[in-house]
Amino acid sequence: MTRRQFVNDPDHVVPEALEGLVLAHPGLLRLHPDPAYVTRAKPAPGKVAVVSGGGSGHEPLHTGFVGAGMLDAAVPGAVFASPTALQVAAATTAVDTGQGVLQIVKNYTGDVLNFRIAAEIATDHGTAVDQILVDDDLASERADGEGPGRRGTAAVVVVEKLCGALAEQGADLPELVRFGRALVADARSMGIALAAGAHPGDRAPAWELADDEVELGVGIHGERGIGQRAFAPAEELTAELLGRLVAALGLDRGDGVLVVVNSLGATHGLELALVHRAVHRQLAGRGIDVARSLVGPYVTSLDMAGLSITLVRADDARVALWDAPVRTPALTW
Amino acid sequence: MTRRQFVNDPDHVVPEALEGLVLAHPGLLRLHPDPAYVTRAKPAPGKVAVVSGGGSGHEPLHTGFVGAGMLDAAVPGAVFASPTALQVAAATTAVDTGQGVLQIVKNYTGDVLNFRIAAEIATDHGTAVDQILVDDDLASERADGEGPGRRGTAAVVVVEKLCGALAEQGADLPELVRFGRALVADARSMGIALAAGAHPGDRAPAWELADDEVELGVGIHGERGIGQRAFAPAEELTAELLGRLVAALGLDRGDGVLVVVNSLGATHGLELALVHRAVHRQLAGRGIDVARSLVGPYVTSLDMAGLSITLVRADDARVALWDAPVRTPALTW
Amino acid sequence: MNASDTRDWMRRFFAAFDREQQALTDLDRRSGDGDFGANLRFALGRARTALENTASATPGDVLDTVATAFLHTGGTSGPLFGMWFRQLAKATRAETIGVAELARGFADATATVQRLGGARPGDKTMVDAMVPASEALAGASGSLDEALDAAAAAARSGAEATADLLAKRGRASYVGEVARGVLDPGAVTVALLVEAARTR
Amino acid sequence: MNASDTRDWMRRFFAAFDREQQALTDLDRRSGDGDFGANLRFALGRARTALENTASATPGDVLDTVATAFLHTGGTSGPLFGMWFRQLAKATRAETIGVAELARGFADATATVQRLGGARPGDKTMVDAMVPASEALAGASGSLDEALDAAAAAARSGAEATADLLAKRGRASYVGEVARGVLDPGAVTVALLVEAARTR
Ligand SMILES: Nc1ncnc2c1ncn2[C@@H]1O[C@H](COP(=O)(O)OP(=O)(O)O)[C@@H](O)[C@H]1O
Ligand SMILES: Nc1ncnc2c1ncn2[C@@H]1O[C@H](COP(=O)(O)OP(=O)(O)O)[C@@H](O)[C@H]1O
Ligand SMILES: [Mg+2]
Ligand SMILES: [Mg+2]
Ligand SMILES: [Mg+2]
Ligand SMILES: [Mg+2]
Repeated sequence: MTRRQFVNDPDHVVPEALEGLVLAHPGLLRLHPDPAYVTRAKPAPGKVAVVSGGGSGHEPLHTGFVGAGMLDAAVPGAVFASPTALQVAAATTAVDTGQGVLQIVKNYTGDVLNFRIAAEIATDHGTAVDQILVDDDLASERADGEGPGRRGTAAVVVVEKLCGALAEQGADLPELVRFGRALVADARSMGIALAAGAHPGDRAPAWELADDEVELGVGIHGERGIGQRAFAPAEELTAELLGRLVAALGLDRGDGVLVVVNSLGATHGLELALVHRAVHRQLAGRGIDVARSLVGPYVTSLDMAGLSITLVRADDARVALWDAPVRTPALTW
Repeated sequence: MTRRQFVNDPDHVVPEALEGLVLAHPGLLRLHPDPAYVTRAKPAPGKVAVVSGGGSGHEPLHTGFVGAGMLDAAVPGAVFASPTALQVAAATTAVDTGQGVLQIVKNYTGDVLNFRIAAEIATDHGTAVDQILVDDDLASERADGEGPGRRGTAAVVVVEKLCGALAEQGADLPELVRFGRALVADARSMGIALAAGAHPGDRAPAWELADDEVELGVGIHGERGIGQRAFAPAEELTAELLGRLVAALGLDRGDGVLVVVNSLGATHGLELALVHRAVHRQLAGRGIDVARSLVGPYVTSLDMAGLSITLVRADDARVALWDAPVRTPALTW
Repeated sequence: MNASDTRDWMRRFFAAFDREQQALTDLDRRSGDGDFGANLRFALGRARTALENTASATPGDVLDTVATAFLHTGGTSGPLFGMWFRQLAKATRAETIGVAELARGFADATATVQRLGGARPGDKTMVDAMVPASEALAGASGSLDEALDAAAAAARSGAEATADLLAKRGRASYVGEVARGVLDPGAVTVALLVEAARTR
Repeated sequence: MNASDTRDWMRRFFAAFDREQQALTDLDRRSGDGDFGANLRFALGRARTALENTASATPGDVLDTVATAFLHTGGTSGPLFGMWFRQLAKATRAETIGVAELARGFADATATVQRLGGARPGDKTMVDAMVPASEALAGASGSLDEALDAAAAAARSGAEATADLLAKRGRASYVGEVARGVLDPGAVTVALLVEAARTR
């Protein structure tokens, strides 16, 4: 079956969507059109600013997380492509109020390169910048440590939430970096797809699956995963992902975790909730406590049918930061 | 291409998802398993209670809107099927704190029947009950007034939000009913689909569309719409829906509206935002002001690719109620 | 008729439904969506279990237990039969009841179904069996047995007559002429129910 | 070399790229994702417009305008060329510059690209043309013209040599042996750039 989307010119999807997003949240967001980035409508002085960004197509990431308690700016690239160095540099210098800027970067070559360059440019302009590299995707980890390493996926939401809260509380840049890097080291994700997504304007999904297969370890840019496995009930697919995540983090009886059950795009809330139940019960069966969880579309891959599960080791400080108030288009409490 | 979902037993989707939802929001929601309904974790005394419900498969509706400032209880039926009269009656009597209960009912035969019966049973138990029937879907309106009339679709979110806020402010049952009925009279929606959804466990969508067609006026239960039209750029499809809505409400230069651009399931945030921009600009072109808007998946139809647009006449009182604080799984500000 | 007689009535009704379930499903398949048998089976299964676990002092207690089981059931027949039984129960809360109580109960119950469902006689629904049964009881002057015989015969002929009707309510109304000649499963079920009330 | 000479250099570079754009795209198609030509065209188009609308007092001003255009560009080549030009601009902020400034500028710029991209000579990237060009300028003893001739020849032979290399960095590294025999488009572009600096 042909895939279609609500699109005008495929080349204008991102700027049109940015305009539409900010029109929906005039009290929260401000759009800077060229170079394009989004900031809070009401800048927060006297704190380290937190900036993230990356390719579009993952909405609500990152623009949906701009607001009090989370990001100060988000920098969207084209669909699945890094924002440019100057976009990131412009956002970085714009939100600096003298306390410096924390950049949260997902581990992809283009993002890493452009954020590094942006940091150098912003530093030249007198802004103190440091970075946290988010690399949580188990699927792209190689035993020999070669290659580009684990990709950055849904754990970035937890990093943005917790670092955002810590920044709001007045932490300085070195403390934020220390906290954020330890957090990333304790975070792992893995995704599974039932059907690939399609680029805006494309009539066909990026790839096809046999009727009895699912794609394991998919990324969020339409790449295929690390292999196929048999389609199976949700309990079994959940167990497949959870087993790997628990092993990778070395979780044990008595440990607590933060959980994200994330829709990759087209997977329905009923399915997500049902998988969340399975995660809860399976972790309980291993004596692992779910301290908090997020269930919904947070880091999507266009209209891919699939989901990812993220586990992050929890401790009291992290739970307190999770619970701290947040007020953004896509996350508010 | 075969459609698949994350499901265990298709018959257990709803109870499993309810459990998973409440596990994700233990501070907000409480699950009553048999008869099944969801209430606030912290009941609100001294106000009229607001209850809604209907078939499942429309998540986050209605369970995602239980919480301070919106619903006191939500009653989920099986997928696309009304909850039973006793489920509704149990929820209704459970949340009554002596001020009475307002039931918000979408206009479908089964829902209307079961909520009416529930209201009679609850009345027998000494609870004062009254109802608002939401019938916003232009597509099912017949010129001769025959048939079951306009169906209830995405305007129900606006009705639940505004009536919830008014109840929170201490309005009594007659005032709520008056307010809600006037609101419904000022609300119209229409949907458009690019691909049908599939029931949990089903391998095929409910119906197929030709590659160059879209389905106009779709409902939220997998029914086909009122006809097909040519696939076209988002601006044009938006204009098709908006033209009808503006005419139906008799909107004119200087009028203000509340807008919902609602994903019917699989439509991506980028697309919704881009359509929201089109709505904003086209209404501005007609001199109509968008007072507030909601853009996201609020009333879905499983994993249908499509969206609906809702317009509701705005006035100062309605905007103030829209802006009033709300704290639910799916809507918080 | 006391509580125990009423239980026997319900047991005969359950047995009759078990025999006819497939036929009823087929009727709903031809005129509706085919779930009538499943809806009834769910309701009656629940009623059976509930009756086994509940003591009841009056016919009304028995009928109210059955009502609750129906009100826990989906479809259109679940809530409408539920309210029919519930209304009948209200009129039969004496230890022993006779024709008068039954007649008033049937009248109230049928009126409730008509009020809630909006169907009139001739619309090809359960009402087409309920109304003649109710009228037969109201007009009965002899013994309970004679009254029930008359009611059963009236319900059955009301149900049979639905074959020739064009549906105006419910799902069967969507298919129009196609369901002409098909009995309405709801009306047939009412006939089974009233027939089951007879003890001879 | 003053600001006006530098503008001329850039104009010749734009013209050379326009001639070779299709060939460069083809090279990226065989070893990468085929967007190299489009990325460069975007950057150079922006640079051209910016130069028309900006006054510049020094060669560094001109080069910085070009740097900004590249830093507005996606892909891997955009930011890396951008930082190359940006670093070169920092060393060329005198009204007139000679071999010494250019040599230091090329050395710093090439070091920046290596630091940011992590590529070493032999990895089949733009670095394979940048390093020999930079070394030729550093070792030059004669006139600016002679130095630029030497640098251009060095860049070109560095670019030609990428054909035999196996890519270790960038997208071409994903395809491995398949890209053996294919010139690296980034390195070829560096050759065009340095060749364009010559005025004779
Ligand atoms: N408006 C109505 N009033 C009375 N009875 C009705 C009405 N609509 C339908 N019915 C009865 O309900 C029966 C169908 O029940 P069921 O299959 O459970 O409902 P559904 O049509 O919702 O699937 C019909 O045979 C008819 O007797
Ligand atoms: N790590 C690197 N260091 C230096 N140059 C690189 C590196 N990776 C790629 N390149 C250069 O970039 C060129 C490809 O540029 P482009 O097509 O814009 O990027 P992409 O590969 O992201 O599509 C290659 O021809 C190569 O010269
Ligand atoms: Mg039926
Ligand atoms: Mg049915
Ligand atoms: Mg390329
Ligand atoms: Mg590329």
